[in-house]
Amino acid sequence: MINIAFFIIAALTLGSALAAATNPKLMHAALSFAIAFVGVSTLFFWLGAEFVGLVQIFVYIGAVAVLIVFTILLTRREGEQLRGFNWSGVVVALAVFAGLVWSILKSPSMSILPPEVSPLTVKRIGEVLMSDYVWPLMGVGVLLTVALLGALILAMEDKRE
Amino acid sequence: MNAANVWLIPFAPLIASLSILLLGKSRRAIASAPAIAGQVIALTMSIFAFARTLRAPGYREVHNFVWFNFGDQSMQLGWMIDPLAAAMLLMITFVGLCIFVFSIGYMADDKHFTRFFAYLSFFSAAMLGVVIANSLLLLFICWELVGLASYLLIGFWIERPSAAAAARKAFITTRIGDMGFFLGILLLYHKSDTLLFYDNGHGCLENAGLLLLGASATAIALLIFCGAVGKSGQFPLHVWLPDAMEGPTPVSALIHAATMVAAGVFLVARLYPIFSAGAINGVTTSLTIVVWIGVITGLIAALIAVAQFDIKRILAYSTVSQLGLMMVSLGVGGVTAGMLHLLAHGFFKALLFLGAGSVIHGAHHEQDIRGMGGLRGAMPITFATYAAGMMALSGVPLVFCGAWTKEEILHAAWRWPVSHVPFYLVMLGVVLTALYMTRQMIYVFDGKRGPAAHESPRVMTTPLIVLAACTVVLSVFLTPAWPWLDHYLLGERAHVDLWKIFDQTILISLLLVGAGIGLGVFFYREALRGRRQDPFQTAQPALFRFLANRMWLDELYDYTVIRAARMLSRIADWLDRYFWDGLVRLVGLLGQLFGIITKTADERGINSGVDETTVGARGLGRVVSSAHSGQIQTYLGAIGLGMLALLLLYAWLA
Amino acid sequence: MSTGFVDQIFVRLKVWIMHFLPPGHDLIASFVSALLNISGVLIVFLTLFAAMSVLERKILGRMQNRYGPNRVGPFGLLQPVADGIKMLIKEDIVPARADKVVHFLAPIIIAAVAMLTLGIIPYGRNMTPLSIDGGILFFFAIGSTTELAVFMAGWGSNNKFSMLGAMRAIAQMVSYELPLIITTLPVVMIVGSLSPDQIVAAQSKYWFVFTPWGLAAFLLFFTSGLVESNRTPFDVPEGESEIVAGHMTEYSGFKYATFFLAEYFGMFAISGLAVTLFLGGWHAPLSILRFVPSYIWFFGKLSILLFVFVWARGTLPRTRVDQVMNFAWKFMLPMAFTCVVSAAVWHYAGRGFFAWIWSLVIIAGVYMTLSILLDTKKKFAPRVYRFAE
Amino acid sequence: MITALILIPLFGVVMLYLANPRNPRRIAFVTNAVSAFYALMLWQKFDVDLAKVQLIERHTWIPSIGAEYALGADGLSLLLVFLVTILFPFAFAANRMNRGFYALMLVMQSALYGVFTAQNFILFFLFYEMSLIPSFLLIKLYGGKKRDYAAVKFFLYTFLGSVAMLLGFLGIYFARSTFDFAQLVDLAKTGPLVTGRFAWFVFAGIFLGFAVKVPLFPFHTWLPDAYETAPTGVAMVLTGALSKMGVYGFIRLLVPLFPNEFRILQPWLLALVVVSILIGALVAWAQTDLKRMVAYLSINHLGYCLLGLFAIASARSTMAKIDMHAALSGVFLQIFNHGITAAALFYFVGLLEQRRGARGLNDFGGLMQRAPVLCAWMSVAMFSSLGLPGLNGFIGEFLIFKASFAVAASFTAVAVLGLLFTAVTFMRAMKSLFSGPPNPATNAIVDLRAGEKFVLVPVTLLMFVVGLNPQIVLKVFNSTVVALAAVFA
Amino acid sequence: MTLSILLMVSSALFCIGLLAALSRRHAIFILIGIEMMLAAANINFIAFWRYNAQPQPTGVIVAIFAIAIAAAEAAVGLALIIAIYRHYRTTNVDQLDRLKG
Repeated sequence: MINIAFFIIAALTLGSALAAATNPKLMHAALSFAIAFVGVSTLFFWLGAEFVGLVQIFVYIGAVAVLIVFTILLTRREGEQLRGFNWSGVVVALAVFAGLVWSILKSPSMSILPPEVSPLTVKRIGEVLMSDYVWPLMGVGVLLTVALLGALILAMEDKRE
Repeated sequence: MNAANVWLIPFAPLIASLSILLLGKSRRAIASAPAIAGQVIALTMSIFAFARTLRAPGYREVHNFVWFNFGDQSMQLGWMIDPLAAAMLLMITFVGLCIFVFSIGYMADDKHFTRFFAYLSFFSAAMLGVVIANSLLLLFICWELVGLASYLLIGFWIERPSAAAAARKAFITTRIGDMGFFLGILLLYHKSDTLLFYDNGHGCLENAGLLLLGASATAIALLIFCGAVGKSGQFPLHVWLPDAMEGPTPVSALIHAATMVAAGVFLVARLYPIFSAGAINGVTTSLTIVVWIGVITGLIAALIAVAQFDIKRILAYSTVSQLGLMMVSLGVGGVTAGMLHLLAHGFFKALLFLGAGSVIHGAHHEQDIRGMGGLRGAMPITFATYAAGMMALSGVPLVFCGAWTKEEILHAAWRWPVSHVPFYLVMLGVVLTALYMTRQMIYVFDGKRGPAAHESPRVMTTPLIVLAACTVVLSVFLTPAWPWLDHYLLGERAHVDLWKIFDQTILISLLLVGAGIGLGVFFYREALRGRRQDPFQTAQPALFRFLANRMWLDELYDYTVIRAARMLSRIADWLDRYFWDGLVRLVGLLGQLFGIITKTADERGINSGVDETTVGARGLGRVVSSAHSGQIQTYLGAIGLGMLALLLLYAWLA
Repeated sequence: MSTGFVDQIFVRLKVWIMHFLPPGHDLIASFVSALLNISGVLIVFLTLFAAMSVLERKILGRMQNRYGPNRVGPFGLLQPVADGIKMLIKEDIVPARADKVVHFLAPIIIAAVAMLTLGIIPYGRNMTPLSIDGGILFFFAIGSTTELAVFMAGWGSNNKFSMLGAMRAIAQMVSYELPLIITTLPVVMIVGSLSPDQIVAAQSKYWFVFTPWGLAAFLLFFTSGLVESNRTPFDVPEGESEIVAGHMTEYSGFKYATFFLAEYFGMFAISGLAVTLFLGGWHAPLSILRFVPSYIWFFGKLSILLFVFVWARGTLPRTRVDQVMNFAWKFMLPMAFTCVVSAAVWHYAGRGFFAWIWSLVIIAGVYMTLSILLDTKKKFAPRVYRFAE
Repeated sequence: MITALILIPLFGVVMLYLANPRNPRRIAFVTNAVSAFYALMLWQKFDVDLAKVQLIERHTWIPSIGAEYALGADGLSLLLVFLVTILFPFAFAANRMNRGFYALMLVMQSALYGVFTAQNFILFFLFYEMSLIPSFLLIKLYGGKKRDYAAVKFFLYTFLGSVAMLLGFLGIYFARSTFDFAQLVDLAKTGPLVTGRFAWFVFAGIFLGFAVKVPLFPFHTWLPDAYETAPTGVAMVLTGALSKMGVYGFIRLLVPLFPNEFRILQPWLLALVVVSILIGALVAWAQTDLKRMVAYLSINHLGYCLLGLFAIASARSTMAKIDMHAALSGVFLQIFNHGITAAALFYFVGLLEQRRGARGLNDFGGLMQRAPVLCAWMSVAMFSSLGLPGLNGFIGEFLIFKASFAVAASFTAVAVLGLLFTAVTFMRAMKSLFSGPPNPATNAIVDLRAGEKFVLVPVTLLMFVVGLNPQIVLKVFNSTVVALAAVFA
Repeated sequence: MTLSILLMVSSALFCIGLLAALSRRHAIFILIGIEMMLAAANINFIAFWRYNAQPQPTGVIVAIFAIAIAAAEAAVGLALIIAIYRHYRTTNVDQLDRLKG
C-alpha cells in the first residue's frame, strides 16, 4: 500500500517533471513544473519530513511558480515562438542518468530499509535551527534580503525613459 | 547660640548676599535692606555667642562633623566658639554693620548699588566663616572666599582698568601666600592626620596633635605664615594692599579694618600653639621670623606713608604698618596684645577709612590731600570723628583704645629675650605713625579753605559717630587697671587695680606720641601756609621720591619675579609650539621618508614585476577565452560532462 | 462542564461510528476517520455557505435600507437553494481561444485549496479534523497555492480583463500574505508551537487579543484576511466597474459557483484561523460560561467575524489599487514586524503589567511614527488628475 | 542593561537617518534624555556599598582569542557614565549643526559608554578605537581653521598610541593568555605579568597609549591644535570625556598591572607629571587664543589626576591608607570635576566666539558691562577651574595633593605652583575680557539667552553642589576606592 | 523500499532537470531545470536523513536551507531574465552571448 503510494507519487513527479522539461507550451510547462513540485513535497511527506514538504509547497508553489508564471507573462512577446530543442542535451542527460544509476546500483550500502525513528516535530527543527544552525540561518536571512533587494533593483524599470 | 548653631552667623549675610543677587538690578531701592538685615542678625547672634563665652574663663565649645568620606576615611570640619572667635565676631559684625550703613550713603548714586551690597555681604560672611572655623580646611576655604570677595570688591568699578589690575594683583599676590599656606595644610595633615583645631584632645592644636608634629612644626608654621603674609599684607607681599584702594572707600574700610587683613593676624593667633610648639623661653624659629617680618613691614610701611599724598593710600600704609606691629606682638609672645590691637584697630581704622570716605564724598571724589584743606569748617562731624580716629591710631593715651594696646605691644617687645632691636624699631614706628597722621590731618582739615565741600548725609555720619564713641568706650576694657578684654582672651578673670594705669610705659608712650604729633605740627603746619610743596619733599627730594614710589618695590617685583615668570611662560609656549611639536613633526617626517622609500621600491620593483605577470596572464586569457562561447547551455553541458567524468573516476577508484 | 456530553457529542458520534469497523485494519480505519472528518467539515461549511450567502444579502439589504431576498421560502431562507439550482442548470461557456485544461482546472484547485485549509482548524475541544504538528504552516502553504489557481483562471480564460484581474489579485494576495503570516508569528513565538491545538490550549487563561501585541496583530491579521479573501474594501481584483469580474469574467454556471464557494470557504478559513490564533479558539470567554459547548463558542466567534466581513462590505468603499499596495508595504508590514518585536518584549519583560505597558509603548510608538511618516506631505495636496497612458 | 545604554545612542543615529528631521538636534536631545534615564536606572540598580564590579553582562564572543563580551560597572565606571551622560547634552547645546555632526557625536557617546564599562581588553580596545574615528571626523569635517592638519595630527598621534597599547596588550596576552581585566589584576598581584626586558616594552607600549590620550607631557602636542580647531561641542567632549579614557586606562590597567615598572620609574614619571602641570599652566598663560588657553589648562588639570595616580603607583606598598584613599578619591573627583568645568569653559568660549566672531583675549574688553550675567557665570566656571574652595575644583585637587605630598613632597610643592599659574592665567583672562572700558567691537554682544541659561543652570549648580557637598559624588565610588586601594596595596 | 530506489528517483529528476537546462532555448527553462536539480538534491538529503537514524536532523535542515537559497536564486534569476528581456528583447539563450571571450 505504502509502496504503491510511493510509486504513484514518483511516477506523477517524474512524469510532470518530464512534461515541464519538454512541453513546448511555456505556461503548461510551468504548471507541470508546479505539479512536479507538489509531487516532490508529497515525497517529503512520505519520507516523514512534513515540515520540509510544507516549506516546499509554500516556497515553490506559492512563490517560485507564481514568479515563473509572471516572468513568462512579462516576456511573452516571443515566448511562444521559442520552441527550439537541443538534442545534444538529451544525450548528456541520459549519459549522466546512466552513470548515476550505475553507481547507485554499484553501491551495496544503498540497499537498506528505513529505520524506525520518532517523528520530527517542528519544535525540534526550530530548536536546532536556533541553536546549532543559527549562523547559517542568519546567513540565509541576509542572503534572502539581499536577493530580494537585488531582484527588485534588477526588475525595476528604468525611470529615465 | 551654641557651637552647633554658630554657622548661622556667617550664613545670615550669605543668605542676604544671595537674595540681593536674586533680586536683581531692578530692586535698587531695597537692595541694601537684606544686607543690613543680615548684618544685624549676625551681630545679634554674635552677641549671644559672646555672652556664652562669658560663662567661664577660657570657655571653648566645639562642634565637629563629617563633611565627606573618601574611601573609608572621612574629612571632618567643625566650628567653635571661644573668646578669640567671639571677640572677632563681635568686632567684625559691628564694624561691618557700621560700614554697611555708611555705604548706603556713600554708594547712593552708583550704578551697581545692588551688586555692591551683595559683594559686601558675601565678604562679611566669608570673614565670619574664617573666624568660627574649627578646621584648618574650613578656615582655608573661607580664607579663599575672602580673597575672592576682596577681588570682586577691589575690582568693583570694573570699567576702570586700574581697578581691574588692582583686583588681579590682590588676588594673585595673596594667592602666592596661599600656596605656602596650602602646602602648610598638606604638611600638617600629613603629619597629624587631622585638620581640626580642637577635637577632644585629638586636634592638631591640642597636646597630642602637637606632639605628632614634632620638628616639622616650624616648617608648618612658616608655610602657614606665608598665607598670613599674603593676606595681612606683610613684607614682601604687602604690595597689593595700597593698590587695593582702587575699590570704593567702604570696601577699603572693610578690607583694611575689619576683615581681610585681620584674617592673617587672626590665623597666626589661632595657630599660635603650632608657632610656639617646642618653644624655649617663648622663642621659636618661626616666631622669630614672624617678629622680623613684622618689624620690617611696620617700619617700611610707616616710612612710605610719610611720603604719600593719596588720603586712602596713607591710611593703607598705616594699616600695613599696624599689621606689622601686631605681627611683632604675636611673635614676641604678646598674643593677646596683638589681638587686642587687632580689635581696637578694627574700630578706629574703620572709623578713619569711613572718615576718609566722608571726606572724599564731601570733596567730590577728590583723593589727593594736596587738593583738600580747611575742611574742618565744612565738615565738623567728620573732622571730630576723624580726629578721634587719628588719636586712637597714633596712640594718644588714656581715652583712646589704640593707646593701651600699643602700650601692651611695647611691653611685650621689651620682654622679648632675643633682641631689643624690634622694641626700638617699634618705638620709631609709633613716632612715625603719629607724624604721618598729623600730617594728614593738617593737610586735610587745616589751612585755607579748599574747594567747596559739604558735610555728608546723616546716614554716613552716624556710623562715624558710633565708631568714634566705640574707640573711646573700648578703652575702658583695655586699661592696665582693669584689663578685662586682655584677660578675657587669655581665659582669666580680670581684677581692678587702678594704680597700674600709672605705669612707666605710659610716660614713654606719651612721650613718643607727643614727639610724633609735635614734629608733625612743627613740620607741616608752618610749611603749609604756603602750600603746594611738601616740606619733606623740599628738604630731601631724593629720599622723598624713594618713599613716594614705595621704595621701588613694585617696580622691583615687576622687573624680576613677574618678568621672569612671564618669560618662562613665553619660553614654555615657544617650546611647545616649535620644539616639542617640531620633534613630533620630525618623527612624522621620518615616517614620510620611509613611506617614500617604500613607495619607490614598490613602484620600481614589485609593481613592474606584477605588471609583467599580468601581461602574460592576459595573453593566456586571450587564448583560453576563445573556448568561452557565452552560451550558458554549453557551459551547463560541460558541467554535466564533468560530473559524468567525476562519476566515472569515482567508479574507477571504488 | 468541560468534558461534558454535549461538548463531546460529535467526537463520541465519530467514535461510535468507528467501532463498527473490523479491528486490525488501521489503514481502513484512518481512511474512514478522514472521510468522516471531511464529510463533517463539508456538511457544516456548505450549510454555513448557504446560510451566509443569504444572510449576507439580507444584512447588506438592511444596511442599505431595503429588505434583501425575502421571496423564496420563509424569510427568503430558501434563496440559496434557488441560486444553486440556477447555477447548476446554467450553460457552461468556455471561450474558444481559452486554454481548456487550465480553464477547467482553476476553479477545482481553488475550491480544493479552500477546503483543505479548513482542515486544520480546531472547531471544538478534540475537534480538529487534521491535527498535524505544523498546522499553521500547512494552512499558509496550502493557502499560497490559491494564487497559482487564480492565475490559472486569469490566464486560461485568455481575456484581458481576466488577466488583469488575476494580476491584481495575485499582487495583492502576495503582498498581504507577508503581514498575514508575520502577524501569526507573535502567537507562534509566545506559544512555541505551530500546532493550532496547542495555540488554542495556550489561550485557556486569556485570549491573545487582550494583549497589546495581540490586539494589534489581530487587527492586522483581520485586515490582511479581508484582502486575502478579496472582500470589500479590497475587492479590487473583481471590481465590476473596472474589470468586469476579474479572473472570473469568463466563468459561468457551476464553475462560477465553485469560485463563489471558494471565496466563502476562504473567508471561513481565515476567520476560523483568526479565532484560533487570537480569540481563544473554542474557549469560553469566562470560566462560568464553560458549560456552553466549545464548538458553539467557536462558531459564535466565527459568526461575529463573518458579520464584520459583511459589515465592512456594507460600509466601506473600494480602495484604489496603488493604495492597497502602498498600505501593505508601508504600513501593514512594519506594523506586523512591530507586533513580533512587541510580543518578544512582552515575553521577556515577564508578561506582567509592565510587560503590557512596554509592549503597548512599542506598538504605539511605531504606530505614531508610521502615521507621521506616511502622512506628512500628502495630507492636503491639491487634486491631481492622472491620465491613462 | 549596560548594553542598552551603549545601544541607545546608536539607535539615536539610526533615528537621525531614518527620520530625516528638520531639527536633528532635537532627536539628539531626545536620545540623550533616554540615555540619562537609563543611566539613572543603572544607578538605581547599582549598589554603591558593594565594592565589586556590578551589573555584569558576559557572553562569549571570540573564544579563540579570549575575547569576551564583558560589560560591568563599578563606582568609577558609573561616575564616568554619568559624566558622559551629562556632557553630551551640554555639548549638543553648544552648537547647532547638521545631522552628520549629531550622528558622529552619538557614535562617540556610545563608544565612551563602552570604554568605561568594558571588562575585557579587546572590547575596551574596540570601543576605544570606535571613539577615535568619530572624533577624527568631527574635527576634520566640522573644525575651524587648520582642521585638516589638526585632525590628521590628532588621529596619527592617538592611533599610534593605541597601536602601541594594543601591541603591549598582545604581549601580555601571549604571556598570560587572558584579556579579562579582573583576571589580569589578580595575576598581577601574584607576580609580574611579563618578565625581563620584554616587560619594559609592554609597559612602554601601554603607557604611551594612555599617556597620549590624557595627554601627558611630552605627548600632548596634538591637543592644543585639536581643541583649538574642533567645534565647541566636540572640544567639550574631547576634554570632558575623551581625555578621561586615558586616566581611566591608567587606573584600570596600567597602575594595577605594572607595580615594578612604576616603582623604578617613580622620579621620572613624577617629574613628567609636574612638568606637564607646569607647562600646561605656563603655556596657557602665554596664549592669546581663549580656546587654546583652556586647552592647555586641560593638560594642567589632567596632570593633577596623573600626579595622584603616579604617587600611588610608585609608592603603593609604603603608602598610608588614608593617603591611598585620598589619592584615589581625589583622582576620581578630579576626573568628574574637570569634565564638568572644562566643558563649561569651552562652552563659554564657544558662546563668546559665536557672539563676537573671534576668540582672542584682546578681541574683547569691558564685557561685564555688555553682558554681566554671562560674565558672572563664566567667572564661576573659571573660579571652579582655578580651584577656588567652595566650588567643585578644590576638593579633588586637595585630596590629590594631600596624597602626593605624603609620597613626594618636593614634587608636590612644585606642582602647587601650577595652581598659582592657573590663577594667574584666569586673572589675566578675566581682566582682558570682562573689565576695562568696553571694546567698541563688542557692542553687539548680547547677554545670556534664556535657552543658554537653561543649559547652564544645572552645570553651574553642579559646580556649587559638588563644591559644597562632595559627598554626593564621592559616595558613588567610595567602596570602589576601598576595593581599588586593596588591589594597589 | 530501499534507499537506492529513492536515489534513482532523485537522479531521474535530476537528469530531467539537466535535460531542461541543456536543451531548451528559453531562459526560463534553464531556471526550471536548475530548480528541479535542486529539488532532486533535496530528495537526497531527506532520504539520507530518513535512512540514517541520526538524532540530529541535519538533512532536514540542509534541505530547508537549500529551499531558501533556491528561492532566492529563482527570484534573482527571474529578475535577471526580465532585465535581460527588457534590454535585448529576447529570452533565447542562444542569442545571449555577449559574455563571449
